[in-house]
Amino acid sequence: MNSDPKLEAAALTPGDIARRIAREIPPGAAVNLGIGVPTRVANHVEPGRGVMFMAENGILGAGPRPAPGEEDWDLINASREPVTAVPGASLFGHADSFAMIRGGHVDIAVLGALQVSARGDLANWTVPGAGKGGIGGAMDLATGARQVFATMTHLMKDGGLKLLEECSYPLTASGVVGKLFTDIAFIEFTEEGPLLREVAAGLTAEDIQRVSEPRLLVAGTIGTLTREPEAAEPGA
Amino acid sequence: MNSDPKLEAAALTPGDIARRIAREIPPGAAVNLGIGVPTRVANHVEPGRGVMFMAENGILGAGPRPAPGEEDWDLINASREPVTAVPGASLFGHADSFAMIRGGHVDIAVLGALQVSARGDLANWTVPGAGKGGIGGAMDLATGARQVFATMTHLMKDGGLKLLEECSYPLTASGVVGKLFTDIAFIEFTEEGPLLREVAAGLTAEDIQRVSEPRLLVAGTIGTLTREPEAAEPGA
Amino acid sequence: MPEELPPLGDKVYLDSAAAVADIPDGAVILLGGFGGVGVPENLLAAMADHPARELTIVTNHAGFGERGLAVLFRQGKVRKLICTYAFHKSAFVFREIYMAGKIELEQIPQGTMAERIRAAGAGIPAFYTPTGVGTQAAEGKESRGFGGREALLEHALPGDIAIIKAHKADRLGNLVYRGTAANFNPVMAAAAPLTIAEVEAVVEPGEIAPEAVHTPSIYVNRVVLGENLELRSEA
Amino acid sequence: MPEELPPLGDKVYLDSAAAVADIPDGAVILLGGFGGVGVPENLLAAMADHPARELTIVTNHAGFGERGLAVLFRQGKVRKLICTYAFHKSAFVFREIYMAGKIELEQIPQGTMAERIRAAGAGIPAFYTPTGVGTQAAEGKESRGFGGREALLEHALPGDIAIIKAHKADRLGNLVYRGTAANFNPVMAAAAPLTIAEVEAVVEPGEIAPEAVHTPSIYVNRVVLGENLELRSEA
Repeated sequence: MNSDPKLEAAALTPGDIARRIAREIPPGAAVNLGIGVPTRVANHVEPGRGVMFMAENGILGAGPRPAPGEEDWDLINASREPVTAVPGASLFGHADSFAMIRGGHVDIAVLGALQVSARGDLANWTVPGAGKGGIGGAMDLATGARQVFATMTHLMKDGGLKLLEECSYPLTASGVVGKLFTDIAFIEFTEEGPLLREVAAGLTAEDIQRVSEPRLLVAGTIGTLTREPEAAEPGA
Repeated sequence: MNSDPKLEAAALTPGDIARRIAREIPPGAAVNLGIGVPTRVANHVEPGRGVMFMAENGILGAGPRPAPGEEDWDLINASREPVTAVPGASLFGHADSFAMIRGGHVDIAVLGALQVSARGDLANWTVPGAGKGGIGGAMDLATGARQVFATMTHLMKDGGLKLLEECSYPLTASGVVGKLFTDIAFIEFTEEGPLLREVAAGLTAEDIQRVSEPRLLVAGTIGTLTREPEAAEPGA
Repeated sequence: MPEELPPLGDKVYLDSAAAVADIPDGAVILLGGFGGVGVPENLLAAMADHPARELTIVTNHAGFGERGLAVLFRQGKVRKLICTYAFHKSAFVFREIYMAGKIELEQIPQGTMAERIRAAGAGIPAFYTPTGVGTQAAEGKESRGFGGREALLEHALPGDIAIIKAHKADRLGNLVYRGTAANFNPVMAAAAPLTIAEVEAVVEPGEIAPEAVHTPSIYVNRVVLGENLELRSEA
Repeated sequence: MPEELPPLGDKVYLDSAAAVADIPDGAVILLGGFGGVGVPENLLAAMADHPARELTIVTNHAGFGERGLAVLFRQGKVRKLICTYAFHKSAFVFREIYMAGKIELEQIPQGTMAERIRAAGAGIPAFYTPTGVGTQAAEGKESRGFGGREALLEHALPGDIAIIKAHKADRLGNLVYRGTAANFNPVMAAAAPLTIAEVEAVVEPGEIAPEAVHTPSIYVNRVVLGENLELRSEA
């Protein structure tokens, strides 16, 4: 994930990150999951917790992918994957769906990030220069959800920073990220600035600060992000 | 209806007015009927014409009042009368209902009037001074329907005029009335002004002009509004 | 005022009194119903036995007769009424209180009220509508032309609490309406942080097909089975 | 461009070609569908055999693969695309045409697009939304604060023609959707004076219960039974 062997050895897998994010989701929350690692968060939320997954293309109560051959191709999530509907699910069109999102009824949006700034700006829809990506529902979700969780690798493949003073890529929304989950750190955005809550096992706060442009705050004990064997992720 | 014996003798009954209005409704139209005489218009539209009656409280395809004892008290029109749902009816809430009205999807609103002005202003929700009437859906219907048909007695009980240069009562909407049906005349509002189309049998254009403040236009032959025995109105 | 997240699992409350118990003084209440249909009669009755005062009520009309909303007027619990139709002859209790100068009134067009409430639930702070241009409804409002047609700027109208009525609910709070009893209930459900729904039947999750849900569970915090379904105050 | 009133009675057209036959050059077309679900595949196929050019297409994304909407791009019939997501890797046909400078693009947030289309159908000329503040989506747009929060002024986005897909229709044009196949279809149905719906089944009026109707008949002018329901271009 980057050119620093120490960080590379400590880095969480996507499954580990998804599992950590899942622990931050309170019982009964309505949650929208973006494409990629966010989608995998659903694998780590126990059904008994009453969490309802909503997809912006019109479902509240999206359940696991059906078994091969049992897909209903009229029932997909926003990542174009077939899903099921849990008991108590509801279906609706785009206007109603984004009324729900923009109206602040979705508790948490978990979104992939390209860059995050010191004050929680999110850039996740395109890189400068034409011909890459699209806006989709990202701006509405980032603006409308009560809490935005962002996730990304902490560094670019070439070692470049992604947690920056100011995003250099076009913004998705300003000051919206509440919690950031990277492969080496869990950072919470507070009034005072980004607060380092947890670091990957084997790393120190200094290791994370070294690859983060903004000054990271520390309060009390820093927790540890642990790795688990991939087999621990059900359905992955 | 007024203190002029000649006009009084010629005046149409509410059933006559409703019957005349019904003839102006084209096949397949979606029509909203206000309280009073407008409600009775439905009695004169043959079912085979494909006209759909909508009520702003959330039904498209309202049918006749059910037989006594067979009312469904969850199914009413905006006049609080029990209705039926015709085959092909649909039900919806207020936001969707007024989206339909304001969005110009209702072809004709037939509304009772207190006053109408030379340029088709409608006053129908209150008289000056507190404590009478209410806005309800009138402003939305008058503004949103593609065509507004207004109906009223031509004169006040004391003989005062109701078809005026300018309304003296608070307006419901400006310049919206397309056709006006009174107990003695049918007047169409054109770019040039109010055009007298038909007069009650036994009256002349001069009779109508005498009780109308704006100058009435005449083009070609003036038709005759006829009375029928009340028994001719089914279901009244 | 309500919890940050809905309680885990079952949203069904024991009775109407329990469902409205924590409504505070000064609350802005969105009250469903039109013409006596889709009115949460039992929740209204519970409000009559409730100490909350200085309420603002947002509802279609100023009550009917001596029951339901009229009781709250008589009790002097309502500081302000926001409605579309104030002076129907059957709203004589409201008229009496209003003429005595004991209640504030804001009367707005029905479609504008529905859309302002929808806007509150949909995260739209304000919108333009052609309804009311050139009328008393335009007084004090900004106006602007779009494509040669004037329109008024109208603001979202949120509540603190929505008190609504549905035909059926599941334990998660999904709602289904009957006939013309939806009226203001679906938009009100979304426009308050605490929504309390009186229903005629409670079923298990999954018994309402996902395509048949009219109000998704996300908008409903509490469900109560109406104690007396014959109540008909026509509030 | 369409008739003033819908034709009396039966709105069912014989085939897709007949249903789209009178679409003129330069039409603004609202095209339903999301992620390959709820896409009017047969109507799109009929458009490929249709002479209309200089079209503006409003739809969620820039097509997938070589079929459906991509055919119209290749044929050079589309002057402008208004969408929420332009450069998915599977939208390679659009990318090619766009890079060659042969098509205009306007990319807008998905919720803003849905709400702009709803506004067009609902008689709302413009509204404010917080989505896009401080981003490229705000460029050239008015902004204003409400309660301390900035919002952008967005205008209604109507079409000349809506081409949509539903699961089932009755002969009057009432529509029912399945699963997540509603997506943009219901708002688009209301936002154009001529709405053409491809469906998988046509039933008699009354066979769809009034409470189960998702799109009322008033919004639908033409209904056509899709010739090949296995078509799946994922446009």
